[in-house]
Amino acid sequence: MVAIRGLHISKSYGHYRILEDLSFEIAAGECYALFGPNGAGKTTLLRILATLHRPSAGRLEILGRDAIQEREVVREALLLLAHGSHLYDELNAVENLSFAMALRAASPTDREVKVALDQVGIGAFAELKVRYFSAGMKKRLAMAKAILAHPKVLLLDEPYTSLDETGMVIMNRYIQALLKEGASVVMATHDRIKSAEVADRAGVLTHGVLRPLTREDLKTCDLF
Amino acid sequence: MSGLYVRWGAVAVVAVLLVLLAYRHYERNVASLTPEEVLAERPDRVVRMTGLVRGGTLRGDLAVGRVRFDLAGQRETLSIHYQGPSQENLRELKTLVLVGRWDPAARIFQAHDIASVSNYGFVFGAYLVGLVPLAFFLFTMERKVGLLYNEIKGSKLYEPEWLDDVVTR
Amino acid sequence: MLNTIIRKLQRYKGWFGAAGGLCLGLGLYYGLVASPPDYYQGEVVRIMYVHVPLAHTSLLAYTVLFLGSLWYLWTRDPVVDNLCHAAAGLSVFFTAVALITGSIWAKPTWNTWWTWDARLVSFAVLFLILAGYLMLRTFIDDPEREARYAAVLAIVGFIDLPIVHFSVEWWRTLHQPLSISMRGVSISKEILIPLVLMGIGFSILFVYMLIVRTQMLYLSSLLNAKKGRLLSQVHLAKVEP
Amino acid sequence: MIFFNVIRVVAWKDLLCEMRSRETISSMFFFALIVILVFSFSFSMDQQAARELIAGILWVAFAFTGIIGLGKSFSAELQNDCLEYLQMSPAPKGAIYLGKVAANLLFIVTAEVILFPMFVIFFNLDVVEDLPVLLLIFFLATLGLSTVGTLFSAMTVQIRAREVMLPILLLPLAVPVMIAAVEATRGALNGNPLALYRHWIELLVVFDVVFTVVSFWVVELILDS
Repeated sequence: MVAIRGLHISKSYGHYRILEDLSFEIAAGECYALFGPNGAGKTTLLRILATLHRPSAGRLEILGRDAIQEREVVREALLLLAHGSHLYDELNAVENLSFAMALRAASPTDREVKVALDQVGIGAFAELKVRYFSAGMKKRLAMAKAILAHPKVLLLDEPYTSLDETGMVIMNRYIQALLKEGASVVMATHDRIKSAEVADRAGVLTHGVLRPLTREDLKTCDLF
Repeated sequence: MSGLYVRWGAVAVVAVLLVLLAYRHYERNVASLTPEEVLAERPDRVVRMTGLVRGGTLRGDLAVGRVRFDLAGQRETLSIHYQGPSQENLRELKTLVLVGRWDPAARIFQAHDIASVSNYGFVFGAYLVGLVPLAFFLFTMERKVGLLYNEIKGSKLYEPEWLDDVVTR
Repeated sequence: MLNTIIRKLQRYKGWFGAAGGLCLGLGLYYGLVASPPDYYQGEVVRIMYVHVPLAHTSLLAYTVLFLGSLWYLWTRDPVVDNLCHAAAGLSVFFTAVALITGSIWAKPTWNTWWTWDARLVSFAVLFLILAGYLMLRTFIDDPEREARYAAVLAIVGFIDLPIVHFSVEWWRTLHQPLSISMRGVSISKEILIPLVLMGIGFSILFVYMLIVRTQMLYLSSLLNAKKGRLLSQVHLAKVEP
Repeated sequence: MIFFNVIRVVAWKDLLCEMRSRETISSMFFFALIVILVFSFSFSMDQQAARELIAGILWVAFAFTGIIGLGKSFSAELQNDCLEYLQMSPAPKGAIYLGKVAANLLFIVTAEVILFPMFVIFFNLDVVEDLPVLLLIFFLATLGLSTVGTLFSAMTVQIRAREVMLPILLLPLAVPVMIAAVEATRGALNGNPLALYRHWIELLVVFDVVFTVVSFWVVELILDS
């Protein structure tokens, strides 16, 4: 089953064309890794998939629904973990999670929250204000948010940056578990080795054009 | 582009002509003299004179239309014999524009009508402020359109075929 | 559909300009020469023939801006946004000129350059809203977002304007009785002819200016898009193996 | 149900953050205090002049204080890109907006209630009888400022020069609120019977209703793509 289908998607930001006529399909239970040099439009593509931007042209379907016309429905199923951690400095870890879930109309029990925090390895800091968190801890807390949200489509922007070795292992383990549940994952990354552990397919985005990569390409060749 | 300048040149010429005509009209029919100027120039035609009716000098019967009074300018004061239609405006301490002749022998201004005070400065200013920026604004817009069109045509890029339809020159 | 309308308008825009110019010329003749001076106001009444149509045109421009903004939010067509931007620029221009001519008119008739009359204050507020609108547009980089926010501001401002007028009117009538009125300006035929002519002339001229300005904004965004496109093409050429 | 839950959660989150940091309230409070001081230096007022001017001074101070609070309301969402999360969450944007309005209303009214006794003391006012009416006026006028202000706060936070643009956009639109608030406050402070200034309170109600509806309708265009 196709989870994400993009047809002839273009995006101009200001006067500059960032994405040029992209068409792609990502199946349910599939992980797609997106590579590309800085400024290639990876983040823009992820933001379009997350319904934060409208594409200038083209059509985007997520889980069989139009991502622009029915975005309220689509949004319930997807989650973007972006560069910013989407956390409030003044709230502690648990409060942040419950606020984020309340906006998604989900109400996890205390036990579920605790399990999620333990799973990402920050159970000890549940009552600490996020202000005192390090970048890696914020990343882990964002991961806990994703664990609670059970998204059908998970979008990851640079999932491995600022995570330590254990953190990366936890991330990959979580992604694999999610894929088994039948969710789709799209990640924009620069980490070939770590992403190769989970990615089923990969593509390289250079100056607005998407080129597919094989697993062998990923390991060996010059990407850009 | 040259068509634009020709068109706007024509507009400018017409505007200047209109202003000249208006100025002549003003000189002939609207401009008024002060009592000082009347004394100095001694005009022998019908002129218009502006001044203030001095308090306490108004004598005669307004209803009949025969009145005498003094009209003050900046320095000089002239005596006036007014013989004409009855006017509400004719009151003491009021600024008036009198239409009449200066009689140098009797040193009396024989007025036969009262015109309204002309504030042409304000009218002129308002029309100037209204129309000149409008014309200038429009001119710069049209000029910009022409320049942009030339620049787009000149840039060696792909040329969508509908561009010529959108920009009809 | 929009493109057809624009093409049609572009083709016949010269007629708008000519008709507007003709009406204005006739209006100027009637207003400045043919009509008699007012009994109380004297020659100064002639300012009305340029001031009142200017004020009406600025409101017309704002109405166009409001409807255009709704239209933009409906279709999300960048050309409609250009139309709104053009209407806003013209509206702010006409409002400013109407305020200045009104001030010039107020000096000889009311013996003051400015008074806190309801209409004057509403127009000043309109001017401020429109100036804020144009400023807002310069502070946003993404044209799509710029258009969306500007449309929202135009709609909110348009809804606000009657309330502003109403509240200022109340405020003035309570503080002091309106000592200033249109004393002696009875709408007679001599006054109506130049007023109507100038009104029609300015409205048609506004349509003409709107077309030209929309064209200008459209062409400049087209040029910018082309430049952006050029940049992408250079990049893409480099990437192809 | 989800709709009201989102309103409650957003307002509660703002309140919690504010209670922990006290950034907005304290900056609003001290700013307004300085405004009061500057005004009392600028006009040397006797009792009579104070009666005439005080309502205006009060609302100038409140309006600028309110703008500080409104600006902070959404710029707080910029840290860690929280605004992005609000935008892409499935929660109705209207509910998020109403939650923000509620929080802003609470903050600004709180600041006003703390500040008002200072006015009373500094300018020797006699307000005991009309206190309920005054509070009603504060509430209604602040609601008017908050509805439009929160909308423009959401708008200006996403553009350049946001600190300048918020007052530039907000104050012209808030002219009716300011006039009505000043006139009603003056009426109440002078001890006039309610019938003399009731229409101003009604105007405030009309403004509040109109702009709550309009802002609620358009806010999706600002918070969404």
